[in-house]
Amino acid sequence: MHSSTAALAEQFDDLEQQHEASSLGMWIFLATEVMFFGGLFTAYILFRNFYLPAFEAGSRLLDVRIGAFNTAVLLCSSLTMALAVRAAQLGKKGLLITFLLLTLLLGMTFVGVKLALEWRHDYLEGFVPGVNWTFHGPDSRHLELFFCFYFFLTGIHALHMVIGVGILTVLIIMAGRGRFSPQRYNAVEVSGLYWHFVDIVWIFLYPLLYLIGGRY
Amino acid sequence: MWQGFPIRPDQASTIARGVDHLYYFLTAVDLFFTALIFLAVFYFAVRYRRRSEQAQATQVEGSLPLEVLWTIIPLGICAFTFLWGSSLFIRNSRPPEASTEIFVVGKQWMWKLQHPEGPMEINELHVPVGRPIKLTMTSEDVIHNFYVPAFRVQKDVVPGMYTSIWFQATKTGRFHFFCNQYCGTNHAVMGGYVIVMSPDDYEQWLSGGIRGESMVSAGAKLYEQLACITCHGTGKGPPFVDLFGRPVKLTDGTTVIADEAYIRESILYPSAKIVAGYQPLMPTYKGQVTEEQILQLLAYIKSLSSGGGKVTKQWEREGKATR
Amino acid sequence: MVGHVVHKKLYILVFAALLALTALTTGVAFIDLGKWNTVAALAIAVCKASLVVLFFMHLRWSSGLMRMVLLAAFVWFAILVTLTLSDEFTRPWTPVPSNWEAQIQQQVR
Amino acid sequence: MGTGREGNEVMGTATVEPGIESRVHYLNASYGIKSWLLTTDHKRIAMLYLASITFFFFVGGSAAVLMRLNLISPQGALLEPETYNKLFSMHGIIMVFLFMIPSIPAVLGNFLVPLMIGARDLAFPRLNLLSWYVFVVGGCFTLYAVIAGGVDTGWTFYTPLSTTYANTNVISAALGVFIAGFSSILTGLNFIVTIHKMRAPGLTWFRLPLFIWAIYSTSVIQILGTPVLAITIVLVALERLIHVGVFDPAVGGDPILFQHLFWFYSHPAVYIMILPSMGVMSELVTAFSKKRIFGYSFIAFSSVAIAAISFLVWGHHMFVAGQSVYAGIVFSALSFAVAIPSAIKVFNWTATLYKGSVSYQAPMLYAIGFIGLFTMGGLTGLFLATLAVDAHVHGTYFVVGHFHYIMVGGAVMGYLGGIHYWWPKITGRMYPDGWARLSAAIIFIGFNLTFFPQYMLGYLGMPRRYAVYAPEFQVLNVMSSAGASILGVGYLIPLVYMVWSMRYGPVAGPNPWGAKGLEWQTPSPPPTENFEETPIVTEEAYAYGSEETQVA
Repeated sequence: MHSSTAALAEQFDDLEQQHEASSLGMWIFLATEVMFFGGLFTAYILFRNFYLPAFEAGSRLLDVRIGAFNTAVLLCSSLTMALAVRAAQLGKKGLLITFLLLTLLLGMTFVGVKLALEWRHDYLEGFVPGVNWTFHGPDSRHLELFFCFYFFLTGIHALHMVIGVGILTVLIIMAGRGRFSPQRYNAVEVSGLYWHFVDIVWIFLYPLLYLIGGRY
Repeated sequence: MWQGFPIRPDQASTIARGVDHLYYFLTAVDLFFTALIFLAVFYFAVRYRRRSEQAQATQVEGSLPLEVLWTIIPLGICAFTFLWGSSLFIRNSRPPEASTEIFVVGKQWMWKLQHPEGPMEINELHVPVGRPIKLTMTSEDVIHNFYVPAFRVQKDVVPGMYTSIWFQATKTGRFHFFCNQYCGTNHAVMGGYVIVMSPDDYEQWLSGGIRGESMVSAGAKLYEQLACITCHGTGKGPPFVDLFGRPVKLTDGTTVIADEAYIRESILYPSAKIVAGYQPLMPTYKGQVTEEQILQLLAYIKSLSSGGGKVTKQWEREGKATR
Repeated sequence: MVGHVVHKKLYILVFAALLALTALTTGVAFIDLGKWNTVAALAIAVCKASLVVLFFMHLRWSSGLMRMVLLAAFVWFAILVTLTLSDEFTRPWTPVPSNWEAQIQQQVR
Repeated sequence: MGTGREGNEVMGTATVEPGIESRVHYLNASYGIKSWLLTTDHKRIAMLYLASITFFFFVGGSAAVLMRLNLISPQGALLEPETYNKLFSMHGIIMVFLFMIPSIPAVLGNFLVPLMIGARDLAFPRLNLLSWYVFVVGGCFTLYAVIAGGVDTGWTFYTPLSTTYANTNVISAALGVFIAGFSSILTGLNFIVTIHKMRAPGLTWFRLPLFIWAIYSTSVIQILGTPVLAITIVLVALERLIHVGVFDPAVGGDPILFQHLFWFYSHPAVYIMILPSMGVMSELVTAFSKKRIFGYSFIAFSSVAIAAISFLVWGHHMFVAGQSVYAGIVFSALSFAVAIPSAIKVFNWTATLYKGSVSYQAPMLYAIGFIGLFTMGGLTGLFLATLAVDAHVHGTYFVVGHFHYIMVGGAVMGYLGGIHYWWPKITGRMYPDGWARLSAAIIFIGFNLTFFPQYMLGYLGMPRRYAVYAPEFQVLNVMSSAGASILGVGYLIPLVYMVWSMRYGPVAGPNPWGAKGLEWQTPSPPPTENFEETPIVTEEAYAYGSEETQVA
């Protein structure tokens, strides 16, 4: 009883209301994220239809192995995040910290692979529009447009990952100080929602950028 | 009557009158409803003013028939206005087949206008009265807008694509045209005059001024200068005869119509679309040709076509007949 | 305690399904299905996203309100795409009224 | 709604209650700058917003005064074209993003949403404070852009002018807009969760004040529209940085796509500005005619309908932009559709006066001004939705006149009406009613003189954003500039007497207007926790003429 009153912020009447409010708040925020990425996806759909051959050629220039690997990494991190939320619900502090740490490591793996392998490779090959663009194939300007999209989409996604990593760090510190309980784990839960959403964005980016380019 | 205090610009094109009629109709609707609301508010305000602190209001919570009424009536007016406005717009959007095509290039902060027979004008456009004129427009830098209030026409002038408007002047005189899309520092002075002349005066103007060569022959000259002829005249590249306005089959199996946008793209970015049966040999001409020169090449390619180039050809026939 | 606790096994099952679908979509990309390649890739992506949303994000056990929020986001995204493309894809069309020539004659006169 | 206990004793006797300093309320609960800058009390945050947007209003307003002064003469009376362009860009950016959009939602909404629904605070008080800080940071970036030499793209940031050709501080101005957008998103999110989850017992959706319906609809637009503007702004900034991007024709990008994405937010944003004002109207019209609202559900649903349809009409900003004729027709039809719910609202407010007991204190004068000006602004919207007419007046002063009638004549009038109406609740003190009525009259007259000539200028074909203009337009421009000076005075008067009243105004009491609604059942100014105990709602909104009118 004592812990449940301490867990309740003064503007709420009960824990159920507080829990519902924080989840709803995060879902609404995710709706804004859908629209944020939505603007970019709209543009991508448009130009992909206009310049299909160039976009397919661009897609074939990406390394599908790295894409698939990173997809698996992100899905793993989603699993560990879901398990972290479960551990918080059950009040298992050690397990919570373990799963949060795993999620953090997987998230950093994703960003690391992206930076050190993919983008570095693209830079060396001269595939970075505006910064180092040396490609001289057929229809190179529409290919450049494709790579604009590639970097904007994956870049903004990676930025979300970095923010997620920051949130996870804060969560781990809070969990270490014993700030969560089965009554009060909203912060873990809504961070989980955010993390899964970033995963979902990648679930769409992977086929849109890497796969549908006539690889057969 | 309204000489000193005009309520509308000159009606100087075939389009103007129709637009004005619709405008008057809308003004009448506007005045009617404004008066209705003002009078109702005013009447209620006086009639039901609070005469003492004890005064009671009579509670009326709503009325479905009234709600339906004031939903249906605006809806009807809106539907009617929409149909009127849209049909007029569609009619005003498509130039007649027999239009004279004048090419317009906007740049910060001036207008370059070129007549098919050659004369190039800056911030001035001479046109004959009573003949449909189509302006094909593009921009060298930012988005501009070509706006002639007296003709009730305007359209944005967008870099990288062609837009067009048309008009047929109904009276002679000087009419202001403006840039109506904010385009930077000197936006406000990026305008000029359309000078509408009687056909005789126009012919005189055409022959009097410094005659450049016609768009078509300038284009033909470029065709040789830029050595287009070495490939497109020999079969190494696709030929231009009867090209404009026709479908073209590409190597990737798709088909495009050879319109202005396609030809412009093929000059500047030859590798974007490769015609089926040809090798991607052509170098880019980006940076080597100006927007005006592209328009000249376009005019030349159009002139080689019997169907799609009808606009230019017909004009040339007329032009020769009157000269 | 507040909120729904999901069994560990279910999470692992969903995760296995997600990995399998990833393998499937990657494999399909190397088979020539014509335009169906795109359809398949997007369909599988939608399946994967639904799994994440329903189980990992607990939407299955959440109130209708959260579903409404998600639905609204996708409806609004659809509005953005549809109306934008309705312009971009119809730009080359030019309207030709049926009795065009006659009307022009009338206007000219 | 409780017993109306406190409402009874003060009706018409505004000075009965002894000094408000003897009681602990949100203003005197704690002192010191820190207690304000670290507050999580929605009422104090509303005050922080009030101070910041008032500052931005007068900054943006002085830009407008300078512009109108310049346009007295066709050659431009005092400014270089560059300066003029920077002024109108600054006027637009500041007024739209830093004044209009936060005006009613962030000030009155923040103050009133919890009070009106009987809650102790918003759902996320710390997030609420964060929104204000985010807003201030956004404002600072914008001000930096202004001070560092200005930005000259207009508030619309059209590409490729903004991405390639402008030599001004586009990136910092764009960042300012981007950051201020997040503030708007967070505020909307907070309101939606609060309205869903924190209503007092018995307060069902159809018992909510219509102001809450309006704020809710506004929040939906903020949530779903603003992110698209954010990504668009990011794309513009990126394109400016790396000189290549998705709006760049050189790589096959499309500058018109920018306009689609921009207006997808920026048209609904017009409704972010006007919908809350409409909500305020419903409160004012009922309170000052002592009547229930005419057609509650029609007004409520028209707010939701406006929010939804507003997302389908953005293409009417692009009828002559090179958009396809077919899309133009679709957008024209949808634009007419959004006129209907607005018309329904105006008719219902007018009908609410019928058989009322109408009094003319200052807030009501603002309300009546709103109805008149909004009607004139809304109806001229029909001209712009009509394709053939828009093809002539698009981008002219007709458009300038139209949206100022909506945003200044409508939204600002509603904002001022709301501020006057709730001022006694906010500060516990009354302003001088005579001065307030005078300023309402001056604003109404000055406004019409400023903006009505602009309709006529527009049909005559004067393009907007012109630092110099053709001599044939001078007479109307001089009229407009004269009106602007009157309007400026009209806006300064309230600033003076409102500030004066905060210290010297007579004590107002909890319910000086004898109005209904939960916010009037708690003392003025309200205590930090809003209500001594959670109110229980048993009545519809605006239950005038029920049990308590016999008093006084």
